[in-house]
Amino acid sequence: MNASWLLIFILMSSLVPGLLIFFLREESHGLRTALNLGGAGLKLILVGYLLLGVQRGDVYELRAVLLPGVELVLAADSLSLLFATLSTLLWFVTTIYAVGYLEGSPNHSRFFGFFSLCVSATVGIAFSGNLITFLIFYEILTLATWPLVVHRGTAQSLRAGRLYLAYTLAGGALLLAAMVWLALLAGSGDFKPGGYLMGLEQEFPTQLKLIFAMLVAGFGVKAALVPLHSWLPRAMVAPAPVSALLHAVAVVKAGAFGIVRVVDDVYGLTLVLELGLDLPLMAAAVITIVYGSVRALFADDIKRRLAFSTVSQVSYIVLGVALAGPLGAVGGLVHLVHQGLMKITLFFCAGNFAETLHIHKVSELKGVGRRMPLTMLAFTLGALGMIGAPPLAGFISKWYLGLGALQMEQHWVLAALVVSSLLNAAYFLPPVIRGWFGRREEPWHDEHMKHHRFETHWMLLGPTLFVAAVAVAAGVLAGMPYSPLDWVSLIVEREYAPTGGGL
Amino acid sequence: MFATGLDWAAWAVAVPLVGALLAGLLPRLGPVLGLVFGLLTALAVAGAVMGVWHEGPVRAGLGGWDVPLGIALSLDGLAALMLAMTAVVGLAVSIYALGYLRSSQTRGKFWALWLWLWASMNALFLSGDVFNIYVTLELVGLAAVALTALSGGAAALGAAMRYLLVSLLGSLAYLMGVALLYGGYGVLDLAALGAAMEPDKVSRLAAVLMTVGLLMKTALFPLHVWLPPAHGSAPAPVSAVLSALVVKASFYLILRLWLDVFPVLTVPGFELFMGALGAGALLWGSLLALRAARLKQVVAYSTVAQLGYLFLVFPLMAVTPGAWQAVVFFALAHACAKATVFLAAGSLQKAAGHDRLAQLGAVMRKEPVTVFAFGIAGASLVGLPLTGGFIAKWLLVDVALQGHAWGWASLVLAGGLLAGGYVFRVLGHAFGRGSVNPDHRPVPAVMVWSTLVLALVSVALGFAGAASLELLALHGGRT
Amino acid sequence: MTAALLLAVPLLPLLLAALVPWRGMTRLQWLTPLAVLPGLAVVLFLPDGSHASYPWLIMGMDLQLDATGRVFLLLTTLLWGAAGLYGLGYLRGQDHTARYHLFFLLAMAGNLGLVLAADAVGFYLFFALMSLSSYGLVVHAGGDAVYRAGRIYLIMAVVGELLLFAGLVLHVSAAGGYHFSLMAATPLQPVTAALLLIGFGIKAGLIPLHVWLPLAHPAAPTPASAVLSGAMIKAGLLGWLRLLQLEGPGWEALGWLLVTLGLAGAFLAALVGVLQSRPKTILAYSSISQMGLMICGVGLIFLLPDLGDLLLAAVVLYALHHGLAKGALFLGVGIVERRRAPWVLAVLAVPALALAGLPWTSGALAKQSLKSPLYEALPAWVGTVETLLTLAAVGTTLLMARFLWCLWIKGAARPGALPWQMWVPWLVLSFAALVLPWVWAGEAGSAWSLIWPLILGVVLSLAGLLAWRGLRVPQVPEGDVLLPVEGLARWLARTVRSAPRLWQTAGDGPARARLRLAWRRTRHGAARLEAGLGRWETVGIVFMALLVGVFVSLWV
Amino acid sequence: MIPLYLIGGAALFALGLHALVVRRHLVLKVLALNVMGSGVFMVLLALAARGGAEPDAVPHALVLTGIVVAVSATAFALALILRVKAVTGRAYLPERNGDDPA
Repeated sequence: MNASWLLIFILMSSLVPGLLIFFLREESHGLRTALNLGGAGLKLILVGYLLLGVQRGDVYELRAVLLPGVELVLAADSLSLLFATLSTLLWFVTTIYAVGYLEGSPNHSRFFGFFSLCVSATVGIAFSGNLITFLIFYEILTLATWPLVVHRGTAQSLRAGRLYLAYTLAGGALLLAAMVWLALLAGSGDFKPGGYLMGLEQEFPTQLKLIFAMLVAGFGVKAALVPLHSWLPRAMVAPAPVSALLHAVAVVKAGAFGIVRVVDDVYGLTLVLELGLDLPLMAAAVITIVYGSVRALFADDIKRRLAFSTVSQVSYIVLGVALAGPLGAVGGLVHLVHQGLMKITLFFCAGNFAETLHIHKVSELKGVGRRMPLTMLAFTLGALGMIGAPPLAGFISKWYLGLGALQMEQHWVLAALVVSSLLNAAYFLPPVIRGWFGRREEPWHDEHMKHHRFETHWMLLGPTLFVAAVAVAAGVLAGMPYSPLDWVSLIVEREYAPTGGGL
Repeated sequence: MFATGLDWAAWAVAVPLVGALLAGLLPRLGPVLGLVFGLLTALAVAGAVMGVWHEGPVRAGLGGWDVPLGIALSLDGLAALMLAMTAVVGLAVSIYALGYLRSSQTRGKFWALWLWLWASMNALFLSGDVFNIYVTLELVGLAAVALTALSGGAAALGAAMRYLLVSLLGSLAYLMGVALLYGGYGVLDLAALGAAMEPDKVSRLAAVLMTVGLLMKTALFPLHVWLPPAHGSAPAPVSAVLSALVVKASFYLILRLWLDVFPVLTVPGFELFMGALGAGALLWGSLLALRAARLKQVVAYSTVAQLGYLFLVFPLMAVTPGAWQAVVFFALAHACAKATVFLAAGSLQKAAGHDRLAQLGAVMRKEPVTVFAFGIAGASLVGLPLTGGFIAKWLLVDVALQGHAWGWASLVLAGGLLAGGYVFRVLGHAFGRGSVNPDHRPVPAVMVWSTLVLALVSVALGFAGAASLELLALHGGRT
Repeated sequence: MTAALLLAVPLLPLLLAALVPWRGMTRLQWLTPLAVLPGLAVVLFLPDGSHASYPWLIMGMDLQLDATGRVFLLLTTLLWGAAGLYGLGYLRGQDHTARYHLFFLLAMAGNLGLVLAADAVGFYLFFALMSLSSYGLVVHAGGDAVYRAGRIYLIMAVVGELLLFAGLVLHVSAAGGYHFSLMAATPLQPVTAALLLIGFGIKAGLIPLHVWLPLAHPAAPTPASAVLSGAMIKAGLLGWLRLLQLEGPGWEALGWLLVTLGLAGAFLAALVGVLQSRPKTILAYSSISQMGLMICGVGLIFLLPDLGDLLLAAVVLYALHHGLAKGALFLGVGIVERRRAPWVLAVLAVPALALAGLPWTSGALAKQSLKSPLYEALPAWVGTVETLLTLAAVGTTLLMARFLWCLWIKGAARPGALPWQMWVPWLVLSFAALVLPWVWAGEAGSAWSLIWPLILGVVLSLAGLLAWRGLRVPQVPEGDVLLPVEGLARWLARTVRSAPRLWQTAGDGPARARLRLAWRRTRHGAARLEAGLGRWETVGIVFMALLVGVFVSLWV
Repeated sequence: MIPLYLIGGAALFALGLHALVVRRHLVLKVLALNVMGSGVFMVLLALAARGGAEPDAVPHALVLTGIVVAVSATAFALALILRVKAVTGRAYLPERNGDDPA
């Protein structure tokens, strides 16, 4: 049997449990958890195996013809694995978290079924070998996420779901149009470093620019580029594990990853520079970064603040790619992983606060550090990482972004980074400070988890601490082999093989 | 192979016809007969499709009698695909109906009428001359009206009556066109007519009468008003068949006529006019689907909207001659998806005892598989990937952009978004915290699973694009 | 071995920091002062140029010991060790000691680490660790005023960090690597230099960036003030010494700027400090003033590159002297609070006089080594600078007199036991000022230039003391120029907040209501139209209209 | 002669259409449809006669088939009208289009 079937197995390892879970009865908790964790564990192993293979330089590729000239291509390159590993690892953790989080609430089977579908779609996105395949999984992701957004079923969450759909479906339609157009101009090429559009720029410069804009706008909806972002803060009505995995990792990253693919593997950096597309993309990213931060500053609701922070932080990825130089690319791509780790930590913490003490607002965090020190510690590490305090993961990203900006002689981007970090500090430090140093006189009235041995349910606390530790390790041990930075350097080396460069 | 594709095609007409007679005579055996003859018909259709696949388009007189007085059958890729579509949807609907009509008074009549309708549609797809088409059209119309009236309530009868009048009016207009054509050219055969066609006044008049008559039966906006009540008040399997297949039959004829007979008459104004009607249908149907308060109304108006896509074939063919294949594939995808949606709606209605959206939430939560099937089919209607709808939308956008028809491409995409609006509006109720419905009647498993299987066919269509296009390329009309 | 020892310097406090917060680990707090031991060992036993690489850490880190580093490390270990021990006694019986020790150890790790860091990332990392964890020390006591001080401290620290980040990235990008050796080989761009100047200047109390100092030092617990003022603000100075290139064309302007700002700081801070009444605030202003002298020294290095080595050594020595003396003074504040005895004041007078430059103290040594190279310098202006440096001692003397006075009249605020953990480190630091000249081979200069400002200062102090009661002393608020800036910031924040339109989410409020209304109208309109279309007569008319329409369209 | 038949057929078609639209009783509507059908047949017959001496047999066959179809359709329509009358009490189209709660 061909080793490429591994890709199918990886997809199936979450899809099959997901579909089975749909048909489980509500009461069969044990079986459902076993299916979930079994699938997640299996996927982790398979992805790990694939990781080694890709590093060796093995080629994994599967194709099927959908229409004449339209192929479904699954392929694994180092960039795919960056995203796939991240989502697989976090899926595993989030599943444990979600089991703890949803204890005692209804509609488990539905929730976990769609949850697994989402992960399948995300991994599908990671392993998409061309734009069309990407679009297919991208839209499936939209479809599979919506039920999770509206899971609570309140009027507010239904409204959020509507908004989410309105944005993402419109984005998908735009992408479809762009991809058809591109396929008409250039055929449907596979993703490959340096892109496959070379030579077309003489003939269709305007069209290529327009298509680029459409693609970026289409992916920008999920990546929450301003002004296409406003679904994201609203979607925070979803349960915490959903916000955590989907809005910190899967959905927004899918958008950012799409932009990465378009810039790196469809257009190619040379063409992007030649057509002058880097500057507008950079500008969009910078505007988003600053705008998101400013909005986060004025949000009192913790999850809302985190959501706006996501808006801002995801654009670092876009920014890094838009810089179109090796160092910037390292910064952007490594932030794909780092931001995911840090943001999921923060969302887990927000979930813990809400679940344990019914804290939803920053202003209510006073003194929470005494009651839930470990969660607060994780929150602090996540927040400091987001600000870019060394040696946490966010610093590594910002460092490379800064160097990347200078490498491409975009000094203003460095200024934007500084301003945005300042804003990050302005909205992330107050909750941290309030949590540790604020004084709460009255006892916590509605404690849910009093009977637990730890400060909260172990299934909530364990994943939180684990992701926090991974986020810290990603920064502190960035120099080790197989660290995100190391892997990203490998990707960038392959991408920039001819031009070289690096520190 | 013991028989040619055409033999199989003839069996595809004869088998359900015999089944209809037997079911009419032995109403108590209806379900068994329906299932057996349904399966046999599907088998015959499979033979016919394989025949076309291997042998290419064929035509022959039935029983050795050729045109003009005999009945000629003509089988090409397009017809085969329509037969296949009817067979797949028909089979699923038949199985579904086993459960749906289990306790119904009308099940005896249903099977006879349904097999009759199936036979008529197959005959219609296979007809090679304009007058035979008239006869089969009338047969389809009458059977469809009878099925609409089946539930016997005031609403159903009113809707059926309206449908009957519309149908007869359309047929007569069509027949007048046939008369004029015969007067002009002295032949009735589609291919012969197409070969002889001159852009003169009589031909144009005939084209107008035939087209508008068929438009009426296709329920194109603004002649759609008979459709929502008819589809909304009929039993679910009937709605599914009407919405998925019967309107497609008349559209198939319009397409046939303009592909094989009237192409010389096409002018930009006409293409634009038809495209405008399609756009109107798309927008108007979507708007009303977005506001409808009852589930089956939503689905019926969705049909009105999606039929609009079909008529984009005219402006699209003007820019890209191969556009009709995209539209036919769309019709195929829509048939599967819409039938699924109607079947799912029927299950929900059965479970809840009503189909008022606002009070349906609790029941939807108790029928996850049905809602899941609804979701998949809905995704196909919206044009989300890995469904037939996605491929169809891709093809439509592709042909539009090939011809630089930006407007039509945007319309196609906008239509998908509007579909998203009403599909997810329905699905949203499954997640809402709506009132708990105390009397939830469990739905027979056969209904649930047949719906799901048909939904999966929509998914399968997502991978059948290439094969379908290949089949359509075997087009024998103008040889 | 070297690698392990060097890494242990920041790592031991970090490890201890990871342990102390846990319930049941309270006893480990006793180890806090011992966390400096690896640092002390490095100072004592490792030769200059000891070096180790840790490629797996962050993006690869290097630690190194050089001559400058050794002096700074000595100062840092002594001061942190002393303050750590002092803190054990000072905080006995108080709440939140675990939290205090956590932040104390974190800041200690940062301060020790940055001295050894041999690359920009490592330096930045430890610098940030020190700055951010000191926040925990500043706000330890709690209360509105303290939180305000903490807020200002944090804002300044974060802004400083970010400017440093930008500066470092700029220079690293130009140099192609972040090791100091590589960076030193690449010419510094003016923008980069400016960023580094401001970034470190905030920490070093360069005016007008000094505003956090007079707020943070009084707010923090006494041992924390001691390390803040004695050791941490020196980190800014060290940053300059490490990164600003001390030679090269075009740096005169920078030199002049530093000399001017340094001297201005020395005098203005003394002036404002004399008008203060809280002892720790006075000490904070004294620190600004003293840092002004050191900053002036750095500026002189730029202006007189030939004397660079001598001046550099002088600045480093000055830093050591000031750190120890200021540490002793701060610790003394805590002693006086518990024992308002004349002997305490007498002991305190030693570091105070040392700061003022009393001969045979470390102050004399430091001032002499700073000024003596200037005698040989050719340019005429050097004389003026030298005179000004000498004059600054008058200000220092005044400040010290004011400090002792205020301490005396306001002492005994918190009577209590005086454990040995408090007075031992205090005495050690106090007498370090006397010991230092004996271990440090410096050259003796003219004692007169040290003594006359001292005498002038004492005379002025006495005059002031006599005149004090009759005068209404103008009050300068702590943080002086900060207040207008703070007001401006508040106004800005209010303005931004009160512009709700700007922050309204699209779809909220009136726009949303309008949209809903329009949608309802559309729905009603559609329903009416659909009902009209559904009338049978309409169907007939539409049918005929379509016949006509299609017919016409076929002719178009 | 032939144009007269042609025109007559067209007129019948038009008259039937008119009646179909304006007459409200269902039986009248069905009658109107029959009149329209007759119009079509008349046109067909007229065309059959146009060929010359020998009338064309095909239109006759068409008309015969058409009449069969028309008869069965009419029968079906009348049956349906009876059901409508039985259920609603009136042989008219319901004023409201279906059961759409407007």
